[in-house]
This record gives sequence, C-alpha cells and structure tokens, in this order.
Amino acid sequence: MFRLVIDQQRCKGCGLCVEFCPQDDIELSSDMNEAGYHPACVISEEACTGCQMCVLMCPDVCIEIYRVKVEAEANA
Amino acid sequence: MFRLVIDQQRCKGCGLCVEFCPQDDIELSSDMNEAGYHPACVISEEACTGCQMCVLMCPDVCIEIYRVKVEAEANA
Amino acid sequence: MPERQLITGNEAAAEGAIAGGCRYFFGYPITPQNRIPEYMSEHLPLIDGVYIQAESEVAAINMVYGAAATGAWAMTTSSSPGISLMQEGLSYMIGAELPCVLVDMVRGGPGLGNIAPAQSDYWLATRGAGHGDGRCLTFAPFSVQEIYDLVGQAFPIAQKYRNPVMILADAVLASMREPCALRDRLDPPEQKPSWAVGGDQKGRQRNIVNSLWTDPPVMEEVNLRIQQRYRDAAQNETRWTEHGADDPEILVCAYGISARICQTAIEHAAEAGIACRLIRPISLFPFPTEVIADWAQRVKKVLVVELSLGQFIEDVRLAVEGACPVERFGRTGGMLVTPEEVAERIIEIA
Amino acid sequence: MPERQLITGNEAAAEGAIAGGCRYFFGYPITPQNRIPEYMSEHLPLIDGVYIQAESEVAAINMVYGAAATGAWAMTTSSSPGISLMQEGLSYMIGAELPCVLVDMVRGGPGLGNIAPAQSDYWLATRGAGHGDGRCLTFAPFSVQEIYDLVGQAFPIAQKYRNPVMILADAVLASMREPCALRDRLDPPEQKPSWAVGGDQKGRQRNIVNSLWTDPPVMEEVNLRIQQRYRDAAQNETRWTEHGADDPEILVCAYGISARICQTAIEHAAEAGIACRLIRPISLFPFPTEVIADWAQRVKKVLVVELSLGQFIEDVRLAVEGACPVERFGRTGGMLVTPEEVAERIIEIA
Amino acid sequence: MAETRLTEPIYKRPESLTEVQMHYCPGCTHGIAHRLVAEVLDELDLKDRTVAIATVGCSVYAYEYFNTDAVQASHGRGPAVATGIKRCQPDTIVFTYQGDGDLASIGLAEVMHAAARAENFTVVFINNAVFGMTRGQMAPTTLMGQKTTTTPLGRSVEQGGYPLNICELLAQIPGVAYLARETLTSPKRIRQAKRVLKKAFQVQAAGLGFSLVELVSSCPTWWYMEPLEALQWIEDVMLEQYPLKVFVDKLEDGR
Amino acid sequence: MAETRLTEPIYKRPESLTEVQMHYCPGCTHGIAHRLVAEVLDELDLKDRTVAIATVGCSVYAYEYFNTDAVQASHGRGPAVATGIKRCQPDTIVFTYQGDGDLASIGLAEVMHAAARAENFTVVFINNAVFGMTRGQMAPTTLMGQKTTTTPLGRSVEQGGYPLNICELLAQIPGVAYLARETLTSPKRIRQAKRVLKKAFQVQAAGLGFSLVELVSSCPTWWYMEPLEALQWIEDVMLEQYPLKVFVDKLEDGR
Amino acid sequence: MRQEVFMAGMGGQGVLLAGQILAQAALEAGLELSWFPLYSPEVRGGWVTCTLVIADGEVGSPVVGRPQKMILMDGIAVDNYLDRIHSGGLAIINTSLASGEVNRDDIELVTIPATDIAAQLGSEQATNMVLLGAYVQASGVVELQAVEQALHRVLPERHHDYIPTNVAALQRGAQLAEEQLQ
Amino acid sequence: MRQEVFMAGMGGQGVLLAGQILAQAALEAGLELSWFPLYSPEVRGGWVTCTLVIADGEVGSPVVGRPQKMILMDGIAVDNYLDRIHSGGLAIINTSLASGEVNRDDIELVTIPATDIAAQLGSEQATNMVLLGAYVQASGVVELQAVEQALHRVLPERHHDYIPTNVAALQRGAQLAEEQLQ
Ligand SMILES: Cc1ncc(C[n+]2csc(CCOP(=O)(O)OP(=O)(O)O)c2C)c(N)n1
Ligand SMILES: Cc1ncc(C[n+]2csc(CCOP(=O)(O)OP(=O)(O)O)c2C)c(N)n1
Ligand code: SF4
Ligand code: SF4
Ligand code: SF4
Ligand code: SF4
Ligand code: SF4
Ligand code: SF4
Ligand SMILES: [Mg+2]
Ligand SMILES: [Mg+2]
Repeated sequence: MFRLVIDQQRCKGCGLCVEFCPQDDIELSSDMNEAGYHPACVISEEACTGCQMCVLMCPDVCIEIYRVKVEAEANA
Repeated sequence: MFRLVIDQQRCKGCGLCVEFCPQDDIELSSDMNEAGYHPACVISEEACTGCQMCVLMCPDVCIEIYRVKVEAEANA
Repeated sequence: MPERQLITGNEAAAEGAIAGGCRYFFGYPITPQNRIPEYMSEHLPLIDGVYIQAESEVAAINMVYGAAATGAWAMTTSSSPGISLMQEGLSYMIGAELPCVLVDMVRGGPGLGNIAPAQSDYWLATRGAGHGDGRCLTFAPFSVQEIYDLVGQAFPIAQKYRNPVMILADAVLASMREPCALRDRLDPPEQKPSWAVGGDQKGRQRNIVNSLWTDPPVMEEVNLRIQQRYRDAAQNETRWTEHGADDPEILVCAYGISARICQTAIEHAAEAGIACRLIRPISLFPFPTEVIADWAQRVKKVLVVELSLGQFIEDVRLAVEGACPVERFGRTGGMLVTPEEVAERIIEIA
Repeated sequence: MPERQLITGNEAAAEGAIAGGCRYFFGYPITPQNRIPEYMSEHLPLIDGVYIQAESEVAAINMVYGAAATGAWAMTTSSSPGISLMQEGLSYMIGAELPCVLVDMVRGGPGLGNIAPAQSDYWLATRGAGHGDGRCLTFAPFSVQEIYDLVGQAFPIAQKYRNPVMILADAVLASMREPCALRDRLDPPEQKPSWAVGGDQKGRQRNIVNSLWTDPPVMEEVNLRIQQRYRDAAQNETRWTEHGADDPEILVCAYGISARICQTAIEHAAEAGIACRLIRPISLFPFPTEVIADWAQRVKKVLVVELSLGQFIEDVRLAVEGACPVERFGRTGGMLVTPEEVAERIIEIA
Repeated sequence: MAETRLTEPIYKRPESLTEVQMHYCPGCTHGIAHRLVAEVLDELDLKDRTVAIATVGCSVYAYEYFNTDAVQASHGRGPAVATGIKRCQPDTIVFTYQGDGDLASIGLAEVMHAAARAENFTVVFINNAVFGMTRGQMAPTTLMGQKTTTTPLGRSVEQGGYPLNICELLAQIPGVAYLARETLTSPKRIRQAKRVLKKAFQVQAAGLGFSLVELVSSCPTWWYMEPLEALQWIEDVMLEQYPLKVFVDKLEDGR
Repeated sequence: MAETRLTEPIYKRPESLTEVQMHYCPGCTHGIAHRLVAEVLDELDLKDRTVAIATVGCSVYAYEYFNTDAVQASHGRGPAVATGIKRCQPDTIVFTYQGDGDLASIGLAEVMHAAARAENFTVVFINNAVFGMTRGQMAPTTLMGQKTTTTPLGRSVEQGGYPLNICELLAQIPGVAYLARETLTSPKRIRQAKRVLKKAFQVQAAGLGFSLVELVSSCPTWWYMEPLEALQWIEDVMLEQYPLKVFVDKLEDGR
Repeated sequence: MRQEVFMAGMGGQGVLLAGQILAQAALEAGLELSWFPLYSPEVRGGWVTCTLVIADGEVGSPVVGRPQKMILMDGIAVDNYLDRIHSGGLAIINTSLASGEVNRDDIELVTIPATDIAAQLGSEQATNMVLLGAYVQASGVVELQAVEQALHRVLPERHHDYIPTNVAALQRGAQLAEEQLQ
Repeated sequence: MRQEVFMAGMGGQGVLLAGQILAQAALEAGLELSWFPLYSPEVRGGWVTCTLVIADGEVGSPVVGRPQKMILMDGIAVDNYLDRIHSGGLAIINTSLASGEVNRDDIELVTIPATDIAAQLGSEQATNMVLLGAYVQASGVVELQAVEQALHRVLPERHHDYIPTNVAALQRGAQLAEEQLQ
C-alpha cells in the first residue's frame, strides 16, 4: 500500500495530478489553502498503486510517496 | 584592339592584374606613384584581347578598357 | 476642452507619442513600461505605423537610429537596465545628429533591482548617452497629463536640435491613472528633413548619416555644433514650475514624482508655519539653473528631494554655488517618500 | 630598483594587471587598446591564466561578472564605445557587489568618433555604471609607470570595496612609451572570498550572487551599504598630486594626460610671472574635493583643463562651491591641448 | 490490531531543491523542469559542486529554488556569465536556466557563441513561446498566428517574422556536445526529459563541451489556458514547430 | 596616317562608386566586393533609391565609396539599422556591408533576428577570417590553427572554440529568401559572385525577404601574405571550411 | 475637498478594480484624482495595494504616508496597514477574512463580512464591490450611483453580465455601512 | 636638460621606429623620456608622427606645441609641420623627398638627401637612420653609440641582419650633419 503526502500549502490546485492519476485517485479539495487555492488530496489510499504519475506531473513538488507496510502487531 | 586606362595614382601595385592577365600583358612599373606604390602598366596594347580579367581582379577599380578603332583618315 | 480619460502614464506616453505624430516604434518589453509597447502594437498598425518588437534594447535603439536616419519620427521606451543597454546607440545618434524620443520608466537599481519607482537614473539620463560629450535633452513629467503632453512635444524638439530627447519618469508615473485630456492625433510631417536618407535620390546630393570623423578637428567641430544646440536649447527649452510661498524660508527642489509629493509636503510645512517654495525642473537638461540660483540668494536653505542617493542634488548645488546650504532628502531602491516625511524634514532643517 | 623597460601604456596596463595578481581576462578588441588583449592572449595562457576573446563587450563584462562571482581577479579593457556597451553589466556588478577592474582608453566621441585621445568619458566613468545609484571607483593615471602601478593596485581595491574599479586613460597614454619599472608578478590570492560561488560547497552555506531585490527596503539597504563603501573609499582611497607654487594666483585642475600637459604649462606660466598650483586628482571617484576646496579659498581663479566639453569641471565646481571663479580650457573630439596653449590661457585669465 | 508504517519513501523532494515555495503560476511547467534538474543533480551527486545561473524571466528566482550556489545573470547573458564561472573554476558544474525570451531573443548571440567556443556547461532552455514574466509578449519562439500581448492579431510574418528553432540552429555548431529537445506534457515525456537532462550533465561532467536541453513548456497564464489545456496545446500545436529529438550526443558517439 | 579612336568603353568605373580612392591594403578583396556591388546597383538601376549601410571594420568608410545615400552603423548593428530604415521606407533598397567580426561576432544576434523577421534587405558579408581593422585578431570565422594577434599559437578549441559557419546557420531560418556563399579568388568566381549578389538584390526588389551573400575574402595584411598567396590560401584552405553554395533561392523556387 | 483612500489585499481580490471604478466615478463627477497601484512582482498571487486621492482642485501628492481612509480586504492587510491610517480616519474591514478587532480607537471603523455577503449574492468575486459600496457610503466622496455608472465604463463589455451582481453588492455594502454609522 | 623632438612622415618610412630607437638610447643613457605616436587610422599608408621628450629630470608634458627639434621625412611633413618648430630650433629635412628651401630663418637647418644616401648604402629603408644619425649629431642628446646599441634592443632578432646597414646609415647621417653644422 502507498501513502501520498501532499503538501497542501504548496499545492496550487493546478489539477495536473488529478488528470494524470491513472486510478482517478486524486481530487481537488473544496477547502482553500492559505494561498487561496483548492489543494489536491487523495481519495483512497488503497486505490493508489504508487505509480508516481502524480509526482511526475506536479509542477510544485507537493507530493511525496511512501510505501506503507501493514504489519501484524508483535504480540498479536 | 583594346586600350587599357590604368589609373596609376589609384593603383596599389598589388599585382593581381599582372598575375591574372592571360596574355601576360601587364607588369608593375619600376616608378612609384604618389602613394609610394609601383603601379601596373600595360606592356603591349596589341597583345591585349580585352578579356577583362584584369578588371575583374583589380581591387581598386583602377582599370578601364576601351575598344580602339583604327580608322583610315577621312581624306586619306 | 477635449474629453478627459482615465489612463495610465504608460498609455499616456504611447498615445502622446501617436498624437504628436510618431508612427514608428521599436522596443523591447520590460516592466514597468510594458503597456507602452503593447499599446503601440495594437494601435500603430491601424494607422499605417510600424511596431517592431526588437530582439533587445541594443537592437531597438539601433532600429531607431536607422528609422531616424530616414527622417521618420521614431521612438523607443524602456526602463533602467534597458536604457543602460542603449548607451552606445544613443552616443551614435548624438554623433550622427539624429533625433529620437525615448522614455525611461525608472525602476529600482542597480542591476536587476526591482520594479518599484525610483529616480536613480538621473545621471544616466542627463549625463548619460554613453561615451563622448553628447547628452540627451531630458524632460521629467510629473503627472499623466504631462507625460502625454511632453512625449508629444518631444518629437519636434528632437527634430529641432537633432538630438535624442529623453522623457524620464518612474514606475509610479508609469502605472498611475489620472484624467488626461487627449487631443486629436497629428499626422507626421510630410516633408522629410534635408539630411534624411532614402526615398528618391535623383537630383539631389547623396546624404550620409555618420558619426565617424577620423580627423580630430572635424570631430571637434561636430562637437562644438552639438554644444551650440545645447546652448540654444537652454535658451528655448528650459522649463520649470514654481509652487508655494513668495517669501520662502526654505527652497525645495524636486522633479517628477518627488515634486508631486513635495507639492503636498510644502502645504504641510506651511501649516506648521514654515514658508517653502518648490522649484520643479521639468527640463533636467537644459537645467533651470538661473531660477534656482536666484532663489538660493533669498532663502535660508535648500532641500533637495530625490529618490536617489545624491544625483539630482549635484545640479542643484551647481546652481546654488554655495549661496546657502543644500541638503538632500530621499530614498532609493524603489522606496517612496511621503509628503509627511518631507514636511517633517523641512521642519527639522528650517 | 627593478629594471626599467620602455613599454606602452597598453602594455603597462596588461603587465600591471598580471603583476597585481590578475589571471582572468575577457575582452573584445577595440582601438586604441588592442595591445592589451593581444598581450594577455600571449601571456596569460603561459601562467595558467585565462584569456577569452568575448563575442562583444556586452559578453565580456558578463564573463567578468561570472568570473568575479567565483572570487577570481578578473579584468576587461576597452575604449569608449565598448565601455558604453558595458553599462548594464557594470550596474549588475555593483548591484551584486562584485569586484573587477576595467580600463577605458578613451577615444574621441560621440558615436564611432575617432581613435585620437580624449577625456570625454569622464561622466561615463564617474557617473556611469548604468542605471541605479552605483558608481565605479575611478582612477586616472598620467604616465606609463602610473598605469602599471594603478592597474595592479586596482584589484585589491576592487575586492575591498566589492565594486568595479575603472582605470581611465586615453589614446595618448595607451600608445605612449615610457620607461616603466616592472615588479615581480604577484600570485593571485589563494583564499577565495567567503561570498564566492563554486568550488567545493560541502559544509558551507550556499552562496548566491544576485542583484534582484524585489523588496524595496532590502534593495535600499543594499544601496546604503554600497554608499557606505563609497564613503569608506573616500576616506582611504582619495588620491591626488600637487605641483607648482605654494602661494599661487591660479589653481589649475587637470587629470590624466591633461595634467601632464599642465605640469609643463604651469612652468611656462611661472616663467611669465604667474604662480600656479596644479592639483591633479588621481582618484576621480572618490574625488579630492577637500584639497580643491581649500586651495580655492586662497587663489584668484581656478582653471580647469580637460579634453572634454565641461564634464570634469563640474566636480571641480562642486568642490569650489563659488569660492572663486572657475574657468574651463580644453578641446574635444580627439584634439590635444599643448602646454603653450594652456600657459597662454593662464596668462589671459590671471 | 495492524500497524501501518511509513517506510521506504518512494518519492521525496530532491535535496537539490530548497524548501522555498516556487512562485510560478498554477500548472506552469517551470516547476516540473526545476524538479527534474534537481533530481538529476541529486542522482549524479553534483549538488555540492554546482553553480546554477538564474537568468531573467519567470525563472529569475531560480537561485532561491536550486539548493546549490547560484548566480543571477542579466537578461540574456547567462551563457557569458557561465563562461566566466566555468573558465575560472573548471571543476564546478555550471548550468544556466533560460527562457525563450532570455535565450532566443536578447541572448541569442551569447548562447551561440558559448556553443561555438565549446564552453563546457549546460543550458536548460525553457521554450514556452512567450515572454511570461513581462506579461505575455511575443517571443522569438511564438508560433505563427499565436496571439500575445504584442501580437494582438496573432503573429504574422509582417510584424513578427518566423519562429526561431534554437536546437536546429545550434545543431550546426561543432562545439555542441549534447543537444536535445523534449517536452513536459505527460509522465512519459517527463521521464524522457529527465533522461536527456541527465545526459546533458553527464556530458558536462565528462568535459565534452556545450550541452543544451530545450524543454517545450507551458505558460497557462499568457496562453490564457487551463494547465491541462496548455499541455494539450503543446502536443497538438507546438510540437509541430518544435519536434522532439536528440540532435547531438557526443557521449553516445564517443562510445 | 591612321587615326586611333577610343570608342565603346568596354569597362568603365561603375556609377554607383564615387571617385574616392579606397583605403584598403593592396590586394585586399574588399575593393573587389565593393566594385561588384556597385556594378549590380548600376545594372539594376537602383543607385538612386539605395541606402548603403557601412558597419565597423575595414569597410567602415564604405559610405565614402558607394555613390548612394549611406548610413554608418555601430559595430554589429547594421541589420538593426537596416530594419529601421527599411520599415520606414519600404521602397528604398537597403543593404548592409559587414565583416565577419561585425556580423558573426558582436552582431550575430542582430543578423539572425533580421533574418527571422524576414526583413527585406540585403547583407553583403565579407568573411576574411580575421578582424582586419583592429590589427588582425581572431574572428569567429578564423580557422582552426590559424595564427592571429590574439591566437598567437593558432586558434584552438580551448581558447577560441570552433569557426562559425554563418550561411549554414542562416539556412535554418525560414525568413531567408536568398543565401549564397561565393569567393573572389579568380575571374570566374568573381563573375559568379556578381551573379549571386545580383540575385540577392533582385530578391530584395521583389520583396521576398532577407538576402545574404557571404564572400570569402582575403586579408593579405593580417594573414601576413602577398595578395596572390592570400587568394591561393582561400582556395586551398578556407573553402574547405566554407564551401561555396547557393543555400536558399526563393526567386528561383518561386518560378 | 481632498480625500485619500488606500486599498489593500491579495492578488485576485479585485483591489485594483475597485480602485479604478471609484476613480472613474470621481472622474465622471468632475473631480480631480490620482490613482496608483503597488504590488509584488509575481504574475499571480502576492500582495496588491492601491492609493486613490480625490480632490476638487489640484491633487498634489498621489503618495500618501498616512491615508485618511482604507479598505482592507483581509487580515494580512489589516496587520500590515491599519497602523498607518491618519488619526480620525476611517477603515472599512472585510471581517469575512479578518477579525474586526483593531488596536486603534482614534479611527472610525466599518466592519463588513463582505466575502460572505458577496457569496450570498452569488459571487465571492463581488467582495470588493461590497466593501467599495460601504466605503462610498461612509465617505460620501461620490454618489453611489456614479459608482454604478462607472462600472459600465470600466468593465469590459464581455463582463457586463456581472454588473447586476456588482450593483447589488455595492448597494448592500452601502446599506450596511449606513446602518453601522448611524 | 629637456629636449623635444618631433618626427613626421608617411606610413612605411620608419618614423615610429626611429623614435623608438632614440627613446631606447635615451633610456639606456639613464635619462627620462616620453614618446608617443599619432597617426591616421589606415592600416597601411597615411601620415605618421611621433613626439619624443627627453629630460634628465621629470619629463612633464609629452605633448609639445612648438617642439625644439624636428625630423621631417618628406615634403608633406615639411609643409605641415615646419611652421611649428620653436624659434631657435632645429630641423632635419630629408631633401631626397623635400626641397631644402624653407620660409624660416629663425631655426637651424640640416638638409640631408637621406633616401639617396640610404639607397647608396643598399637600402632605402635606412632613410630614417640617416636622418636619426644627423639628428643625434646635431642635438647631442645622446651618444651615437648609444643609438647603435639601442638598435640591438629594439629590432627583433630576425632583423638583426639589417643592423650593419643601419649603423652605417646612422654614421653617415651624423657625419653629414657635423659637416653642415661646422
Ligand atoms: C535588459 C532587460 N531587458 C528586458 C527585461 C525585461 N524582461 C524580463 S523577463 C523578460 C522576458 C522573459 O521571457 P522568457 O525568457 O521567455 O522567460 P519566461 O518568463 O517566459 O519564463 C523580459 C523582456 C529585463 N529584465 N532586462
Ligand atoms: C562596440 C565596438 N567594439 C569594438 C570596436 C572595434 N572594432 C572595430 S572594427 C572591429 C572588427 C572588424 O572586423 P571585421 O568585421 O571582420 O571587418 P574587417 O576589418 O575584417 O573587414 C572591431 C572589433 C568598435 N568599433 N566598436
Ligand atoms: S501514485 Fe499513481 S495511483 Fe497513486 S495517486 Fe499518484 S498517480 Fe494516482
Ligand atoms: S499537481 Fe501538484 S500543484 Fe497541481 S494540484 Fe496536484 S499537487 Fe497540487
Ligand atoms: S583585358 Fe585581358 S588581356 Fe587585356 S590586359 Fe586585361 S587581362 Fe590582359
Ligand atoms: S590589380 Fe589594380 S591595384 Fe592591383 S596592380 Fe593591378 S591595377 Fe594596380
Ligand atoms: S507567467 Fe507563464 S511562464 Fe511565468 S510562471 Fe506564469 S505560467 Fe509560468
Ligand atoms: S587589414 Fe585586411 S581586410 Fe583590412 S584593408 Fe587591409 S587587407 Fe583588407
Ligand atoms: Mg518564455
Ligand atoms: Mg574580417
């Protein structure tokens, strides 16, 4: 599983990540950030394939991606 | 027959006309002109074919060529 | 009275030029004067004029040189760094005795600086024009209306003295909107000057436009002729306005946007009981030396207000010649002074 | 004493730079200073230096800008039209607080003018450096030896004040041959200044060389810092020489080649019974204002001799401030004055 | 209960970019180009010996964004400034970042001469067919018919002449060691753009001479388009004038 | 007794040249180039509506030699000056006469942009591989290995870079309507040079756009050669770098 | 009569347009005026201010150190500029984007939740008009109707659709100011 | 001691070289000096002049309005410059290329058919040396031998072949001057 960390203050809501996400997994938030833009946010962490299309397209380098490991708890 | 009129004050004695005359009919004078150059002069008017190679090569536009008509005198 | 429209200083410069008969514009974009080329690119083609976006300011001034050589009324406009690049070209224009009009909408410098208002191209305008003894005739408007008027008037002046005329303004004046009375657009003159190149040359001597004078005595003569024109211009074109008290304690000298600010500042000072007179040179070269010299005899002090660090003050000091102390107040690098600050300073030195 | 060699002013400028530690030269040929780049192209590659023939003067000054940004001691040289083309670049250097040395072998202007000696780039040198409030520190040698010495000294001065230093000479000084004592060539400093870019950046903050200060208060601060350096330079670098009578009737002011001429002229005048003192500014900016002001109190008149039409005289008048009449004598456009003519003029006005 | 752990960052902001927020308009590809250059510097481990040269155009603040030493150069003269730097410090990696106004209009002579001198630095050339910073005037690269603030009726031969194809010009110059044109309109092309940028820096590091990468870029603001629309316009219209190609590659040739 | 009469002048000094003695060094081909241009102006009957633009180089005094209106332009900026003239007076025939220092070094941007704008004037470009007027320094067109006063050991990639081939560059620009390179080394070539010059002016007269003729020329003085030797060097050495060719001919194409 | 008004906000909030419309209204009312903008150099975003001086005689300085009146579009503008209002002056504050609390008691205050009102009227873009309406009402510098007319002059034809909303916004702002000042 | 000498001729006549050789001789004699050329800008041809001031103290002005001494290489030089010689001064005139008649009786005159003499010595190029020799003899500014030595310094190695002819020319010029001045 992958986790997108989108820097919502940096984001200018250009929508390129939204357009190029093959999973349609990003949308623009209806909230505004301080600069007055509607920033991008992930729709479902599950759906993300970590393909980095969003990263490649983002002109403002707002997106970092991490692989998320789901581990059984040690004492489970 | 052709007559070359070489402006000897203009001539800088570069020798290009001399070199390119197919008839070898031009030489540099041993006299100096006012600018201190040895100007070109025609060797034999007869030998000149009017081919204008000298004119074409002359960087200082010193050479004019005329066709010379030899006429019997009117009352001869 | 013609209708007054709310336009920017940039638009006033562009429309003023067209109204004055200019039909040839060559320029390169630079903030804060981009509206001028934009306006020209829109309007000139509609009236058989020429707008060419040059590849650089160096090219622009040389296009103007060529245009001027044909007798055309040509213009370029720019802002500080661009004017620096035109220095060689201006020197050539002066050497070849060619007229043109240029506008410098001064921004904060040096270097890339910023796009805020400044007056730090005073020397560049009045002592500039590159190498050699030539100078630009220089006029400094202080309102949108005056930009419009002066730019239009600059063309015949340039022609008369066969010398570039510089209109020196700044980023505030460029972007400021004020009511401006627009006149009908004049047609360019039909008659080409006798020295102009091109056109039908049959039956007249060929004309040569040139600034190369290998022989120093000839070159010197050209220079003396140019200087004589400057003296003539000093006779005919020296302009200034005066505001304020007839019996002042303090003489305030300022031009352009600073003078606007000082207009209000001396009112503040008057309210505080200090009588001031404001001399505002409109022509910076020729400089209104005499009027300043006269008043300097009669005041306690002179305050020079300039948005630069001691340029304009030198012309004032050259006029005052020690008759009384001359002080400077101002900012630089794109900072403005306010009327309140100037008034305070007046009160301090009075 | 090191051996004296008969070299031209151009060669002195080139060798003086090398002797002073300069190893980086970027220039574009122009008469009458072609011997400088030629000399550099021959010598610099032999000592691990760099000679680059720039495609233009605009490129040359910008190469110097880049070189200076690395902390290198870099130089360019030119003559009047070329210096005009460097105005924007100089303004950038000042704005970015970068040092360099440049030489202007002034020729007759304006425009293409001629290649004869002139001093008509006085304003270009002292009030120039393009747009904005910056200026070049300017020194005017008057002999081949002094060219050699000053060019060498100019590099550490430029570094100290982080500002371009201009050496202002002319076509006579450029081509003149005089005995010149040559010192050993200094190595360039090993230590780069803390602000220099490039090299190994690990473990230090990154350096930025920049003249863009969008925020006017910051830009103003930069300007005030630069002005403070000029004031420091006025304290430390103001240079002049004095010649002639201790109790003069006439004060003669001249710099560079004119001052050489005046040296002999005041001897002629003395023979005719007129005591003169010659003040020769070596530094034109900073200007030796005080010494001129002092002497102006004690003489009948000041005679300014310049090979230009009223440029240098303004600095003298700003110093004299009306204390006594100031007159000008000189030629322009490549004409020289002779000692005899100057002496005559002295006698006339005395 | 399962615990999620963020491990393995798959993509992190490159170290060769500072944290400063870039000032470009939304969707402007300048930002993408910056990121790619920074990634290349990271990957080639050049950050600590690079000098970035910001020029005059929208990217004038590039010196704030690249986390390297930096010099701001006057309009068009970046290649001359780079020459000065590189000649004094040949071991430093130097690149200019120039717009089409900067490089192709006022600075044409400087870039061509640097190429002719085989100066060993890299030019990142952002061709967005317009002067962005100064409000959208015509650039030398503006397309025929394109409306700008100084070609209100569209560029015409009469007023503006023809577009300049910089790569095609530079390809004539033997001092050029690497020369390529790419664009930034899709993930695929962006990846390719990064590859060519990397090549350019490798060519420099190998001392082979002048390298330039032209990136056909967008200016949504002065094209009066949405960001996506702008990318589409590049694909549909601009690339016809500016075909993508590796023009010169001396690294490849030499191997 | 027979009388000889001078009739039929076969060759007379062209009217488009003044009587002023040219100042060029002996054997310098600048003079040949001047003559050819003047002959073309005569033959096309353009003398009375031509403005010649002298630039800065040995040919700076060209305004004294061409018997037309003339403008002396600053170093390298001839094409900008020509643009100003031609745009104000489209019916005037305008040509610049530029050396390789003037055109290819300081003035590279101006000539390329004039070509890109398809400015309708003619450039006569004298490539003599050296800055003649200023004492023989390296020009952008100087050959590899050629000794000049600023390449005392011969031009090398390290110091001077590679020669610039102006025609090859300009051939990339669509605004160019006529473009040819010739030389002046023999009567045959000189005749051909005149033909291409004539074409260039015809192209201008027809309003087709930018035209340029490069003439590979000699500088005996700074090549340190005799005039003939210099011509031979052109043939033997220079033409390899600068092959003779008609690059663009829109007059021909259009017919 | 000489009235100085300073307006400040972020790019995109219509600061300059509001200023220009008021300037046009003043022109049509036969007054003298001078308007100038100062803004940060970003193409989009950044801060924007303008100063408008209206007078019935010569305007004098277009630059004003301590303006009599201000329209402040958001909290940042309030923080940056409120201090500068001339004692006895007037501030119109957009309380949708700023708190109405200020540390000055020597000025008149009109607080309008302009963005909210504009949104209610159908377009947040009309925030500037709400504040302008309030200002015109509070200052009395020109008739509100003159401002409405100026809208037609200043807005390009293609934006005339927005005029009804803008007029409503002006009127609503004026009304609120009137209420507050009573 | 301060001696000013002005030399003038056409390009190619060796005016500058003569000046430089004399300057070098003066340097090696431990004197101060200043030499400067002025010429027309043609690459070849045109007029050439130079001025040399030699002194045993500070040189002062390198520019001289009325030089004490002149070397005039041809008729044009005589026409252009002779007027300027300081009263009581000295002119060395090359009578091969100028008439020896002058309209001044307040100066000393040495007339030498230098070109002819040089030609006799095998090289017209040595004309300048004949005149220089005459000048050195007439002026006594330095020893003739110093000039001969200076030749070695100033001429590039590859031209040292010419030195014997040049020395002969110097000596012949000196001799003729001595004869005339007796
Ligand atoms: C000498 C000079 N001339 C003009 C300008 C104004 N100027 C700034 S940026 C620019 C054009 C920028 O266009 P481009 O290089 O294409 O960059 P973009 O903004 O499109 O990225 C101009 C003309 C300047 N700063 N300096
Ligand atoms: C701005 C400027 N820079 C430099 C010069 C000096 N300069 C005069 S001619 C010339 C080069 C001429 O070379 P080229 O154009 O090849 O002409 P050529 O003499 O070889 O015919 C230079 C550098 C100048 N006059 N103006
Ligand atoms: S990584 Fe790929 S799938 Fe995940 S959000 Fe980005 S574009 Fe969409
Ligand atoms: S591409 Fe970047 S800036 Fe654009 S919306 Fe997505 S995260 Fe925001
Ligand atoms: S015309 Fe021909 S044959 Fe006659 S002299 Fe000239 S080159 Fe020789
Ligand atoms: S070519 Fe012309 S200049 Fe040369 S020698 Fe012949 S006539 Fe004289
Ligand atoms: S103006 Fe154009 S190029 Fe500049 S930042 Fe905005 S979109 Fe990008
Ligand atoms: S220097 Fe060269 S180009 Fe110039 S005139 Fe002499 S030979 Fe011709
Ligand atoms: Mg662009
Ligand atoms: Mg050449």
